[in-house]
Amino acid sequence: MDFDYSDDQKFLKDEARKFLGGRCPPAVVRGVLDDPAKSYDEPLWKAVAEQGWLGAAIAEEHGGLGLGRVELCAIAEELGRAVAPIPFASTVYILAEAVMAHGSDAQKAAILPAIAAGERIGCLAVSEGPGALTPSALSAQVEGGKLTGVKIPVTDGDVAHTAIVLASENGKPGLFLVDLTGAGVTRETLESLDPTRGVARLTFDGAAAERLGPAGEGFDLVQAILDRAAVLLAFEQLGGADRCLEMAKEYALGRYAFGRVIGGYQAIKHKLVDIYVKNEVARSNAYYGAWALNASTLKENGAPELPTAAAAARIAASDAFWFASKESVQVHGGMGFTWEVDCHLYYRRSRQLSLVAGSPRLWKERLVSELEKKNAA
Amino acid sequence: MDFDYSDDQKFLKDEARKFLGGRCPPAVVRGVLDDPAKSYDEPLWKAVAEQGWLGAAIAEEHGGLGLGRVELCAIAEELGRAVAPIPFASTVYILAEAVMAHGSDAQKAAILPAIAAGERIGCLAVSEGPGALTPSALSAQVEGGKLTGVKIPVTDGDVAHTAIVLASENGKPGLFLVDLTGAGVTRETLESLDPTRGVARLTFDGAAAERLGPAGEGFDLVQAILDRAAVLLAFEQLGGADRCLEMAKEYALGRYAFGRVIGGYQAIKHKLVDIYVKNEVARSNAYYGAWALNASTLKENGAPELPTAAAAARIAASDAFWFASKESVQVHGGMGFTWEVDCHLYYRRSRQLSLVAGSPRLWKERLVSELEKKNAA
Amino acid sequence: MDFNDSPSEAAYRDKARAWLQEAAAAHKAQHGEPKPNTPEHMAAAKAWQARKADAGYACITWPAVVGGGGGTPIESVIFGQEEGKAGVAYGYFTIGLGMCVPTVMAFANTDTKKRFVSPAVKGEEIWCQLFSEPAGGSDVAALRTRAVKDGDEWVINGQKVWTTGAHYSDFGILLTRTDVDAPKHKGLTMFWIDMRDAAVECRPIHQMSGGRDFNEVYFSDLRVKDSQRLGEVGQGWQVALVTLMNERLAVGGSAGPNYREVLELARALPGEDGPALKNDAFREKLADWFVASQGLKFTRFRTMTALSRGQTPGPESSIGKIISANQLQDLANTAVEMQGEYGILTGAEAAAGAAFQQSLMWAPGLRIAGGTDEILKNIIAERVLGLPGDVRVDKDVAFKDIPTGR
Amino acid sequence: MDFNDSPSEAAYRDKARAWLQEAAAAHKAQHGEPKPNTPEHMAAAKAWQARKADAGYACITWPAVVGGGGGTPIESVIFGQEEGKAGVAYGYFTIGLGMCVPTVMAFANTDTKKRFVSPAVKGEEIWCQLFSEPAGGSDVAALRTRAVKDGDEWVINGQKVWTTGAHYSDFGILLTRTDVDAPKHKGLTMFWIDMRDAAVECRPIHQMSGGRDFNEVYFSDLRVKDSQRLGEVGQGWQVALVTLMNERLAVGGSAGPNYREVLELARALPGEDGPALKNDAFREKLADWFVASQGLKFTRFRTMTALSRGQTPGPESSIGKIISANQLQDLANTAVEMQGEYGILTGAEAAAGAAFQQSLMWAPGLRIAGGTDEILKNIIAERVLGLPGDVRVDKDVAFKDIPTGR
Repeated sequence: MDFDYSDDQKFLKDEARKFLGGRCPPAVVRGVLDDPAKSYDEPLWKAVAEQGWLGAAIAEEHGGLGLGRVELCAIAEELGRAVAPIPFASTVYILAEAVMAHGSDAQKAAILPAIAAGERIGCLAVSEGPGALTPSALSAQVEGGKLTGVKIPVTDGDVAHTAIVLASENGKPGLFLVDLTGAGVTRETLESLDPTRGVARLTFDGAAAERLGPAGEGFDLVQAILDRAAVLLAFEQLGGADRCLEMAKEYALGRYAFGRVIGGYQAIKHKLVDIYVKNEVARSNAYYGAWALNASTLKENGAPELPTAAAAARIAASDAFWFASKESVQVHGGMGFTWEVDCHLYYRRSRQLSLVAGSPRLWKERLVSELEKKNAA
Repeated sequence: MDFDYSDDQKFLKDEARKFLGGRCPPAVVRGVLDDPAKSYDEPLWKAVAEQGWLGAAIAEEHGGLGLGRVELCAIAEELGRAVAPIPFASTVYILAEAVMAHGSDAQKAAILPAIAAGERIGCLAVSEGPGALTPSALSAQVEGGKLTGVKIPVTDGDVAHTAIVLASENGKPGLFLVDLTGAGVTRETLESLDPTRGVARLTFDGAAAERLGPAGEGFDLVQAILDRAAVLLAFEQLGGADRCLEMAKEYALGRYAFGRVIGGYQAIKHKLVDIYVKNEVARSNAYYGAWALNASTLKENGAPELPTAAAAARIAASDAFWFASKESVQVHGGMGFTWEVDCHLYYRRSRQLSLVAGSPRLWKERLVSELEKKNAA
Repeated sequence: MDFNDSPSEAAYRDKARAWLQEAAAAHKAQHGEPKPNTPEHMAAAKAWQARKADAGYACITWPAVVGGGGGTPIESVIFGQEEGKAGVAYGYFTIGLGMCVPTVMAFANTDTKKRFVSPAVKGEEIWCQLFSEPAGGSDVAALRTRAVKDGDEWVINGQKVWTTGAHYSDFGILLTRTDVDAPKHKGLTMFWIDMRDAAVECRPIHQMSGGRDFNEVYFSDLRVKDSQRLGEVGQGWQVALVTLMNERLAVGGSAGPNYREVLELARALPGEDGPALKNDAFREKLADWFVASQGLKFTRFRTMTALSRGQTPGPESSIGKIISANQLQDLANTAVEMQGEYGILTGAEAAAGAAFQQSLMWAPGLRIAGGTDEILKNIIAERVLGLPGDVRVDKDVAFKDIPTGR
Repeated sequence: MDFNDSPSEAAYRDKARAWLQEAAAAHKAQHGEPKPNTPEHMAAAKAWQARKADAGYACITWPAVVGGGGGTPIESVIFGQEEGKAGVAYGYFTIGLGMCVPTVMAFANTDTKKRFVSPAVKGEEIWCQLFSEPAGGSDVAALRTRAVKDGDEWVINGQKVWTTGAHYSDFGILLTRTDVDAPKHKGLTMFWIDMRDAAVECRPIHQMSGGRDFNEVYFSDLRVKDSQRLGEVGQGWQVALVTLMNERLAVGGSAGPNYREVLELARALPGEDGPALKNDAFREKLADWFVASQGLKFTRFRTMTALSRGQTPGPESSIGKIISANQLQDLANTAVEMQGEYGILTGAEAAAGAAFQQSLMWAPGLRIAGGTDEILKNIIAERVLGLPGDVRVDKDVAFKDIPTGR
């Protein structure tokens, strides 16, 4: 039993922090935020590819580094801390992981090396409108290998090369890989709460679609994909929450009111402790999730702990990042409400990360369903 | 428009406070708390009857004072503040109000004067076990005017003379008045979270039962009875919550830590403000409830505002009293956790008052159902 | 306790409603519905205010002699309710008429009052309040804007921040430091100033919400006459407290969508099993929001009753912003999360016209503006509950000697 | 990160489990299941502790030479998990072995250590910790129990409060004031004392929960030898800090029903529409409780890992009680309210053996004992986050001159 990063993993994480400190300071994030034409920072994306991060968890035979998922979690934590404006989650946590878990050998060979090389951006196209998407409401259709329908919103859909699309075929939901650079695809960039990440409407009109995973199991496959992504996203959220606490603490130690630093007032002290407590709960759940995720990639039938561990990691991390980002604004007072101070980058990203792979409410329901089963057994 | 007690009502309330200050100090409450054989304080009950409070809202023709419901709310607020250990709620808010609203002339003539004279204690017997009681689960039965079944728990059931019992007759739920001093009734006093109020198991075996209100509408009648009681209970809760705030404030101003009164530390100051804020929200909702209750007694078909107003008053007051009673213990520190300090009298009573007429969760559901209807209309 | 109108209140309400119906129709016919933050919007607002003043519906509780309505606080509440239903309301005058002009009325000489009160009531001139500074924040009295006496004039230099509406205001009340050797609260003096003076520069602040509703205001050798002084030299803090007390009394409406709007959203939104409105967890939240909103509304009404009875209302109304700002943030976030991934959208496609997303970005400011949650709790603790103030290291110390970390 | 046992850990677990199975069976055969707070229960506890010590499972991380197990922190966690499953556990030794004896080991002379450590490990002698006083509370160092030097002895008078297990303890560590002219933290001295001395009187405290788990302890001319001193005269606060640091490391289990128990209650309880477990609002709470409980469990594990790696664990573990005490109160209250009117019952009829009602009455104490929520937040803010302490008016002031309101 060992409940922390190993020394090697810590080294990797420290290096990642240094790297992002140089390549992804707030100015880079703001470069994407302030420019409506930009959905991500291309130089950073290339640099990250060169670091090998895109293929960190991809097997060496597919051009990756062949590291474990815990190493990928360490990278995710640092990306979250830096609010990195790149389609890393869509590409690595979702497309690469989905293909590794559910793709055919041919799909693996076609997609994974391209991801590792930084030449393939991915996205997940499930949503068709506000609220829950139920099997009966699913309107995207595949017939004869051709996809028709509208997906909105699709995170990173405006810059991705390959989409995983949930659509029905023969009246049953399935997952499909679609080349977004091919014919029959129209994309439109949309405005969002977090302009440092791209969001699009994808309209398919006879686009070529190739099935990913078994037929008819689309919703289960989406859940399996999100289970994995949830753990990695939790580390991004944790990294962001930690940075919010740091920023708030630094400000509270430098700002004077009534002749004392505001960090000396219990209202501020205890607020920072509340953030700290949530962050530690998130960290511990995330670590367990990382272990379960990694274990699931090492076993034939995955790890039975993953659904519960992923849900707990995601719930704790979503809660922590939301709380940290909003209370960090509060500690910064009026300054925190300005565009020029970085608090809102985290506030926006916390919303993006909570919304992108199922809201906390859905994960709570999933978690309790699992507990119900487990306890009944 | 006028959103406060009138001067006359304030005078009545001040007098009630003075009276209870003399007749119902904590020692009287503890007299019931510490004596397993006592379910209420009889001298206090008699004194309250002599004050005319039991018949405050009962018409003069039935031996009451014929005051309005707002006056009764003022008395309720003071009773709550004093944690009065008497079956006032069961008798006045429930039995008297129910008979006034739903009783026949004969029932009114038989019951109301006895209540006003302090000779009749009431109770409401609905629950048959833990959790919700649904029509299909209702097991108490009336056949040929004879009641059979078990009701547990019944607040004040161990000392009451008359019970309002929910039971089915001809397969449909109805309400019945039962003389608990008659044949076919067994009662057993039970242990409870708040020993300053009596709780019993009532076993009926062919007890004489007389219908109250129309046949087949038992569940609706219970709700109508609880709508009225909820407003009056909200004032008891408000009075208790206010007293908790006072006690906590007094303690915080007298207790020193690190050379300063603890009331000077923001952690304590802001906690007391949190109590204050909840109490004010509860007060404002209670006032609206008092008006709606009073209006409902003046109109033929009641006031349409009552269900929403009663629910809001009860939710706000339950929340305020729970919060005030538990945080008052916290402000008192170790002393607050002792038997000898009065905090736990309020902590216990806050639980009793939240549980006795439908938990806050049920009232929230009721409130939202009303809002749903109102907005749809 | 009577939540119904008395006969005379009912009559007032009928009259107001009838007037509003006609006036709003005439107003809309003339001005249409211009976009906020445009000159046309401002023109419409001024016209509406003038129309109200003519009919005695502007500043209802003020005496008729200064242009007010000569009415009661309850009448003011009634008119506010009806005006809300009529769908015509503008926010430009709230600070001036709620805070600045009352301060002018309390401290200015007769000529100044004559000059300013009536035009303000009629909406001809707009006022702003210049207190907050970068170094001040929650600690308003730590301000550094200097006013130095020069003959019969004062020369003012410094910077204010978070000034609502500075860019469209004609006049402002300005709190300055006139003595740096006195303890912090004792070296302040208040003036009224002309916002159009060339020595006054407004720069809008870019907020995290994207908008620019507030300003930085810079003073570079702004010269004002000593007759523009409000209150005595060194008494500025006492004058400011009157302004801030009026701020508490300025009854504010809700600042965004409330339970009603989110109920409608949930009714329309698909959940996993029927509409999202069916979810019990959401329903409990909805109940809590309703109860808190009603609680605040009736608490404001209680304040009005106290005023009507000639009593000084307590600062109960300070509980308003603590609750409403936090509730707005929670409600908006719940509404956005309820939409799932779609909740991220803020453009033309956004559900409910992106009202919840906008509130989500605005609520953090609401929790800070006009006193942070923490400062308001201190105020309630000390002024309502009578708890001791924080240990102060900045009392009885010359302002220039107070630690600032710089 | 590996939440599975390593091969050697698995072997340790197997061995421990095998031993526990046999030992627990033998223990139960001999002692039955006596009622808590009876002499039989105490005898059983002591026998179990002796059995563990014999097998090297008492004080697993302590060296074998003092009677410990000579094992690793992770082994200690493993044994704790397995002991929990075996259903044999007693709380009498936690404070002595977790806090008092480590203090003795750190500060006593060799003879004293030899005399006390081994009997404590074997469960032959029980220790209690005598720090809190009525006037102290959160401010432990404000204690007034006086120790006055008299030749080679000290004479002690005063009163302690909230002493867990004083009535069944054999020895205690006692923090006293030996100098009232020194500033508060500098006039303290620590001793070990014999709790059976006639000059020591224990009076149980009647708690709001009805139980009597704590004591007031009075000292009337209690004479102790100077050799019973732990640490230097005037250094008592430093000694106490070591005790309190060990308190943080004493890994505590949960203090009442948790998500599992309330899930089972809700499964069995009728709601308005199927079992109460179907209610979404309850389900969200359940998820939150699970996540927090797991978070705390794994946070304790992270502390163990730090210890295993030879690092000093941070005070992350202080987050434990803040979360768990508040959660217990909320969980118990939810479980009680879920039962409706029936939730009021606490006797033989009560659902789930009244476990939730008992927790509801116990939780307020848990939020206070061993440091209130507020004090723990101060500690985390200052020691973990490095934020400044409160402004202190009691530093560098002679103890007798500090304001106390008396």
